[in-house]
Amino acid sequence: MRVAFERPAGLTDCPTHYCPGCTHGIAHRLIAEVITELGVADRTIGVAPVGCSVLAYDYFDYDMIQASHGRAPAVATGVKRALPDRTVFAYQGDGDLASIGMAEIIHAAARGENITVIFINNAIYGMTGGQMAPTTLLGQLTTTSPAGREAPREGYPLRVAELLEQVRGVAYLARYPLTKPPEIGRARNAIRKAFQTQLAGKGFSLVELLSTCPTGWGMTPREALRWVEEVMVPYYPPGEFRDGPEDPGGGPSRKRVG
Amino acid sequence: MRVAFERPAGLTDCPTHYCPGCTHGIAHRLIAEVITELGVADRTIGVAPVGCSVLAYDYFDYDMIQASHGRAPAVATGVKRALPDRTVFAYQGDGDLASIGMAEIIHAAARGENITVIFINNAIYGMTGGQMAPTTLLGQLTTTSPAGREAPREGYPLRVAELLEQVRGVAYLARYPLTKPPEIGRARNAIRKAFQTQLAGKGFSLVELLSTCPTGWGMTPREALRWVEEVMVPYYPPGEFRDGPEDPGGGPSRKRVG
Amino acid sequence: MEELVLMKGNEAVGEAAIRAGCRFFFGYPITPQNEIPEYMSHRLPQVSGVFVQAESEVAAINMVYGAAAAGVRVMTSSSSPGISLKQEGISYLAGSELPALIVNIMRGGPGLGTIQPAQSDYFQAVKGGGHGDYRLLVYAPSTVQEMVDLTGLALDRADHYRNPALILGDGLLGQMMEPVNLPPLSHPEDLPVKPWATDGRRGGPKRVINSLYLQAEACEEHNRRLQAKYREMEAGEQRWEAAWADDAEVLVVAYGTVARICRTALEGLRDRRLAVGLFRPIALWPFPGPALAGLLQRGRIRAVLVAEMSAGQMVEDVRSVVCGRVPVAFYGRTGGVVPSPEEIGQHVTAVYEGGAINAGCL
Amino acid sequence: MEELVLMKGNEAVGEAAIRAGCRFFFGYPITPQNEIPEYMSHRLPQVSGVFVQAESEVAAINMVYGAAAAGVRVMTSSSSPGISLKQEGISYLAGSELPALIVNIMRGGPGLGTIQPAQSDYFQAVKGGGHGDYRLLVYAPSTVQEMVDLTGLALDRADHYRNPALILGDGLLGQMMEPVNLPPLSHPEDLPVKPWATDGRRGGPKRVINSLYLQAEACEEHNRRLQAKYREMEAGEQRWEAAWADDAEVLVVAYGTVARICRTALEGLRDRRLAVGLFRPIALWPFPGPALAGLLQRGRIRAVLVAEMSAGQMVEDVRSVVCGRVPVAFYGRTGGVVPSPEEIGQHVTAVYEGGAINAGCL
Amino acid sequence: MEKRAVFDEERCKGCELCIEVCPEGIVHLAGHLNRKGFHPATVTEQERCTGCMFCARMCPDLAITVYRPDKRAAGA
Amino acid sequence: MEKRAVFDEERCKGCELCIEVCPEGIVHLAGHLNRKGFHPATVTEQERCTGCMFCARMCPDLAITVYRPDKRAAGA
Amino acid sequence: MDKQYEVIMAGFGGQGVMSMGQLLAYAGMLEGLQVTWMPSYGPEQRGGTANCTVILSPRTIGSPVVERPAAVVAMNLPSLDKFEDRVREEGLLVVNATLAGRSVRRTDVRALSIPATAIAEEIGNDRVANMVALGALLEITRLVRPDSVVESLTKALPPHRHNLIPLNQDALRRGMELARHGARRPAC
Amino acid sequence: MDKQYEVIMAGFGGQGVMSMGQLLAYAGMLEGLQVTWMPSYGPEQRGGTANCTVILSPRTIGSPVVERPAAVVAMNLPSLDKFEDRVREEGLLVVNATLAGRSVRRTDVRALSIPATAIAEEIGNDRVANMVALGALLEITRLVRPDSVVESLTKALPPHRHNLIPLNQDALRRGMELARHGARRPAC
Ligand SMILES: Cc1ncc(C[n+]2csc(CCOP(=O)(O)OP(=O)(O)O)c2C)c(N)n1
Ligand SMILES: Cc1ncc(C[n+]2csc(CCOP(=O)(O)OP(=O)(O)O)c2C)c(N)n1
Ligand code: SF4
Ligand code: SF4
Ligand code: SF4
Ligand code: SF4
Ligand code: SF4
Ligand code: SF4
Ligand SMILES: [Mg+2]
Ligand SMILES: [Mg+2]
Repeated sequence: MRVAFERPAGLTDCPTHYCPGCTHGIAHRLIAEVITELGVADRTIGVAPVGCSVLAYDYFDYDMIQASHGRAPAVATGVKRALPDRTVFAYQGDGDLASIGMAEIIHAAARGENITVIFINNAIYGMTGGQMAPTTLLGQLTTTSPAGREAPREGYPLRVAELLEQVRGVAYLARYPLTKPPEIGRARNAIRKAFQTQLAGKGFSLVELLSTCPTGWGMTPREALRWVEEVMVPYYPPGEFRDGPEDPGGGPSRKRVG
Repeated sequence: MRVAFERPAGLTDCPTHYCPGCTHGIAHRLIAEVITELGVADRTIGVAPVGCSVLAYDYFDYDMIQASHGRAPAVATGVKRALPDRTVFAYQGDGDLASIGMAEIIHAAARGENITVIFINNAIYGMTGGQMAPTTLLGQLTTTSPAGREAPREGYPLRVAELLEQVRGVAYLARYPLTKPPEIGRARNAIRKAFQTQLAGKGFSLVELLSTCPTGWGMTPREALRWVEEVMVPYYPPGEFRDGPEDPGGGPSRKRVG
Repeated sequence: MEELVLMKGNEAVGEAAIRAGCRFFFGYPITPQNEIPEYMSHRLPQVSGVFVQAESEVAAINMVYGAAAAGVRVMTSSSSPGISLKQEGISYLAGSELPALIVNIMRGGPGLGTIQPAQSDYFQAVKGGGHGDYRLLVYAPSTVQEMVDLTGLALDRADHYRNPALILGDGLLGQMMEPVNLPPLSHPEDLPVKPWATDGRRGGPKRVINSLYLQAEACEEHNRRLQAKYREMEAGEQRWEAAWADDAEVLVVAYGTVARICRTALEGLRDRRLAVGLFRPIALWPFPGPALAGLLQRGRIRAVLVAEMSAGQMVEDVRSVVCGRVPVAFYGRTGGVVPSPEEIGQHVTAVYEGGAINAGCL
Repeated sequence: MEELVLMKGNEAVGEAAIRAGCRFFFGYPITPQNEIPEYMSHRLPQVSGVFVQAESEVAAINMVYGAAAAGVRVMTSSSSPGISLKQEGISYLAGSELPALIVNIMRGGPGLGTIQPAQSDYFQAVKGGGHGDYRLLVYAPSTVQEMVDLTGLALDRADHYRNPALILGDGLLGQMMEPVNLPPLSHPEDLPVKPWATDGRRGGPKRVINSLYLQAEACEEHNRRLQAKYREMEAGEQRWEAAWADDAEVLVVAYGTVARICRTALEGLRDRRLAVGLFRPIALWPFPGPALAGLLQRGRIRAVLVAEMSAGQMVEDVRSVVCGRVPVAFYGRTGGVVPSPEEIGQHVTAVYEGGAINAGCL
Repeated sequence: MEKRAVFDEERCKGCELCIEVCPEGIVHLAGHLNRKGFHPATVTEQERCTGCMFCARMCPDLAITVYRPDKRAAGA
Repeated sequence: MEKRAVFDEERCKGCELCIEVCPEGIVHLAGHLNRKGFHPATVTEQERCTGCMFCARMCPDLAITVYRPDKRAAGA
Repeated sequence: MDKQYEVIMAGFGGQGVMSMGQLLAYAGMLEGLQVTWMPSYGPEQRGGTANCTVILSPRTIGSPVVERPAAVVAMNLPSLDKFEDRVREEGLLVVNATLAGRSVRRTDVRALSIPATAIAEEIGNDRVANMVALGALLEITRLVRPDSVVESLTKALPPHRHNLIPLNQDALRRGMELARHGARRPAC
Repeated sequence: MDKQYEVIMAGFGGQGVMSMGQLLAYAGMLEGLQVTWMPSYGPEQRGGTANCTVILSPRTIGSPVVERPAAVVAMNLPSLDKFEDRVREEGLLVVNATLAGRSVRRTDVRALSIPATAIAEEIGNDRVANMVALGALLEITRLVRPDSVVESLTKALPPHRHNLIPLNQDALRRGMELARHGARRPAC
């Protein structure tokens, strides 16, 4: 018998503090697998956000930096500018990236900063106890939208990939849900392409992963998977939004690739 | 003889501190004319940014609030939530709105905050002495892109209207240059529509005005007008991007209206 | 009489603000104060109030700025890192003389630190973490009831002086439950009008809310007015509490959570007939220096011990009041560790028994 | 010997940082320090350095955080409101023990204030405008030459202690020109290596830059280490200068721009045979209290006058050192007004002639 | 001939935007300086002014007032 | 029969995601609690396991190792 | 009650130790006592252990933090491991035998080991194990009347959950009975 | 030079008062003096008045701020209005007569009124009016040698602008001549 699947190099042995069924763990594994595959573990620097994945610095077996809430793209920029030949990635949640860190992500993208961002969209603030995120869907109950998110009161959910699609400087952009092995495979491919984009020096890359938060959503982990499929996926359509830097002369790209 | 054109009500008599030929002054006039026309001067509250137009609070004859750099949309949100029946507008430059204030403008838009934003895009930081703005064009010389903006070093210019077009919650969105009386007329119409959108309670409205900064650009005012036409307009296409709130069920709007 | 209710400190702050006529809350989640925004998000709509979860602490404080300028009672809350982000906005509020309530439920720092309780933002609160010469009214509750009482007071004094006020609590006070007596609900319509508010000219002359004074002389004049106001606050707003201070030989100075832990410790020592007393500043700014100096002037006190959940912040203000008259010792825990009454007791005893304390002066 | 060049203080800071091996600048424009980023934007590319105009001060300080974590010498600069926005990031730098240089070219506050020079961010700089118990190394140059010298020193000491350092200048120093002697260009390759830096494992064990310590005990342990480091700084990094202090009966204490204005004023008074002297803290933190106390202990000084371009901030630290021994008077201008030597002279004379000063103690 | 486009010399900053847009080409800068140190704009041949208001719509400093014949007066 | 999908009981948090995706439906939660207080997942009929790795790819906690017959060994 | 009494309650997250403490505090308040309830809060959202400290007192309560409580209720093994040593001498240690998996080691405290989870499952829902334990605690300490706990429960639960009250009452009673009749010092 | 000398130079933005001051400071530095140059900076980007203070001294300079300077160069009327009273008694007031529009009122200072702008236009470019004024100042005060100013100019200007040096030299010389021969106390 040979080992067909085991815990990848690139992750420490430390058990995670994530809730049962939280797909943050899947995202971690995919990143580690890709980095191992690309053979860059020894020159990778990861940036952990503030959010449930704050302890990512304990889980990844790379040099790691813990960034302040929302500022991982700025921190990653500092690292990458100092060490342009290293592989730098930031791992961010939707509160981190799309709320407090909106300016930082858009500007890192506009600078075409040659970094990779893995964006965990779980439609909620997990770590702080299930408050509304910018990506919380209409009607969704959270601890700060206790009557369900309603546009006139709490505004509309933001689509990060669609927004970033408008930003020149973005060289790779995709969104996939972490719901089933085939989707997870696509997510893994996207993550690989994102890192390859960086290794080729092409500019900013980001992969948005639709992820569960059973605790914040008040669901079992299995219910949570179905909620991603049935409620999140229709509003946050998966696919590749950009592959390769935009034609430098052109206007904003309009085509959806995948 | 009757007066065919005179200084509108809504502006104080105070001479502005703007440089000769700076089109900030035109934008001020258009706002004042529209507010007079709509008869809401007595219930209007304006929010001035940090930028060359910081002293707008002296020039407009409305209740005025001076906001911290980039936060005018947040300040306007506070005012509007406290006084939903008043007319609230924010006046912002491109450094203010698109650089430090990027998170605030996107989130005010996403909340569908029922306010009107007048956005002066002059592709530079005027007030602080001509530094690079997020909207500075490739090749443009500024005091912090002394070799001309180059994408690999300073990133790409951001298109704010195109970005906001992706945000549900935006009910009116247009861009016009302040280069000639006919364009100025179109800008004026857009400003009126934006305020009407607010008065009708439809949500967030923003008009982007392409404006000159002869001082920052190192040009005469007349050269500056031509530069807007020849260099800015091609990259920042004028038109109406949205008129009326998006179909609440739909995806991001793709059609360009004007 | 009102019914007693059992509430978390965080929730009590929210309810107290509403009872005091505050109908506007702008905030951003952060532990250990999440119960405040969560409570407000369901409670404010019930009283036709407005809750907005801002995109960040920076946005939140600027929404507060807008609402305050519009003339309404308004508040925000956060915890240490989030309060740091608000510093520019707080300086603007002070500079523009806008009343507002800011609540800091402190956690251990620096940086991301920990979510456990601390008192290490004292300097930031009382010396001005933002830029420029300004002061906040800073209140330090030590029970959930006091969180209620001081929240009402802070909103009131903020309006009175047109100045931001800050409640400086900590994670323990925010999370713990105690019975509280809530004041009746006040209605915003019944509050005094604010003729300076930018709520639309309505036929009158325009008003401006602003902190910019381009000419240095004008800016200095504005600063003089602010300083005069701060002197007025110093004269009228000092608050403190003392226990067993009359015959105390060793005086313990502490605020907030630590003060109540000290109280338990001192109770034990008094039972053992040690002449120890407690001085608890309730307003941290204006600091009740004169009251403390008054106790010292009676001449019985031979040493002071300051206890904080910090590496030593309020102790600087205490030293400056004590002014070399007697030695001032310090006992602090940091990083979220809450001292127990026993350990405080031991330190007080050591000081009482003449344990080595630095002389007061360099 | 190096050639003398005539430079603005702002440019001198930039050039000095480059000479000291700093090749990374992340900043955001704000008056009166725009010459720093402008200078860096053209100068850094010449030495293969990196200049990034960040989208905000918040982003800038976090880029600094990243570059510092990566192990390079790095700096940012701003002025008062922008420095307020950096407070969270500064607390993180301190918490994660990252060396970096922050330059604050102060302007008048609070709020948007004015673009004219001031010294009203002293509290923020030395007491910690951010959250948590942390300290910055704070240097206050008073000439353009000193801006050069202290910039090099600050970068060096920052690396030595793994702690952020701050240059506290003001708009006048930033804008004025004086001849300076520049040190030779150092090369980053020649600087000591930083084994703790997160620059890629390269076969070794992974390293982590972090300020989070979830367990209170771990967080306290971390704070203890930080405090031990701060004690070490206090022992080794105090810097000051005194003039005519030996026989002074009235000692003027001032820093930065105001100190040089005081020097001119005192020159005039010395000509008139008044026994007045000057004490100028060069490091504001650690504050050179022992040196000041030493002067006081000689017994000739009968009063101290602190002069600042603020409503009174450093004076608190001076009072705490003087500790009631002699009266401490204060003279301040605010909002961008720079005092003239004549007015300082008048105030010193008044104190000298026994004009009413408050007693030292409450 | 009555004046149609009236320029307020002291408000003018000599930016020439009115000159740029006047379809009649009748606006010029005066030789003298105003109190602010600018050469103010002025109309040289008022009779050629059509009252089209282009200059006024373009002037960032609201230095220009434009008059048109009163219809009633004209009809009288 | 050799084990194919091996579950590490102490890493498991009983989330059931492996159960959700196992095409053979052979994964179940055990009746007992592990040290963390969860009912750990386990394979009831190892012989039905195809080694498809779905469970492992889905497990957020990397509690599962999957083995497949070694081709060389199989060929021998 | 003539002097202050402190209880630390600990268990897995989800075992209801926090609400058990709140009910006790609420009941104390209803009986006119001074009370404090203090949670310890940690980074984990789920799993891990949770604990709270409840103080009841006839006088103003100073410190809500207690080094050596008069009683500890340990609902699982990690809690027993963590808090066993903290109980004051002569104090009380209530242990959920179903999940503790070992017996009490200290001999200078009064130990009460009850199969709270098993009983709760027996009466229909393992979520009321907390009430079983609380019943046992009250039976021995008489801190507050069971009625007051039920009244607190009525106030704490939203009306549509009032159907759960009888189950909780039952659990409380079972706990009291166990304490009255059960092995106060288990043999092992 | 045996004691400190202070000059305030003021005019419209664009009249080159800042660079005039910098040249003077630079020249002083080249001659081994201590120097400071201090601008006053305001909110306006263009227009408005600008001024700077230059101090030259054989010793360390304390305050760069001067209440009562030894000399003032006023390039326009607002500057004359603003600074006339500030010149020290017995000090020097150099006025650009072309734009001042009035004569000096003080009688306790040495006043020198020269048509700097007119002269500058005459020699080809009104932008060198500052050099005319500087020439006049130097002729009277002998603060630094004109050569040092020219050397400073060479260092300050980028090489592709060195063609402007003769014009500036010319202006400087004209200013010196005016000061030497011109009406030092104008009649009106
Ligand atoms: C400046 C600051 N503001 C707020 C917080 C509190 N906080 C911690 S995590 C978090 C949100 C996390 O949500 P998200 O980014 O969606 O990550 P998730 O936990 O859902 O993975 C917040 C608001 C903080 N630590 N710092
Ligand atoms: C927090 C903060 N950062 C920076 C500044 C300095 N500042 C003032 S205006 C400005 C930029 C203005 O540019 P823009 O918004 O484009 O307006 P413009 O002057 O071009 O009209 C900056 C960076 C400030 N006042 N406050
Ligand atoms: S709270 Fe949500 S996001 Fe956080 S670990 Fe738990 S399930 Fe995952
Ligand atoms: S600097 Fe530019 S934007 Fe500012 S007033 Fe002058 S021309 Fe206008
Ligand atoms: S009104 Fe028309 S024609 Fe007359 S001056 Fe103005 S632009 Fe020229
Ligand atoms: S547009 Fe206005 S300011 Fe400009 S030159 Fe004409 S009148 Fe003067
Ligand atoms: S390897 Fe496939 S068949 Fe085997 S247990 Fe896992 S999912 Fe089921
Ligand atoms: S997916 Fe992993 S953690 Fe979840 S039940 Fe299966 S083995 Fe356990
Ligand atoms: Mg999230
Ligand atoms: Mg601009």
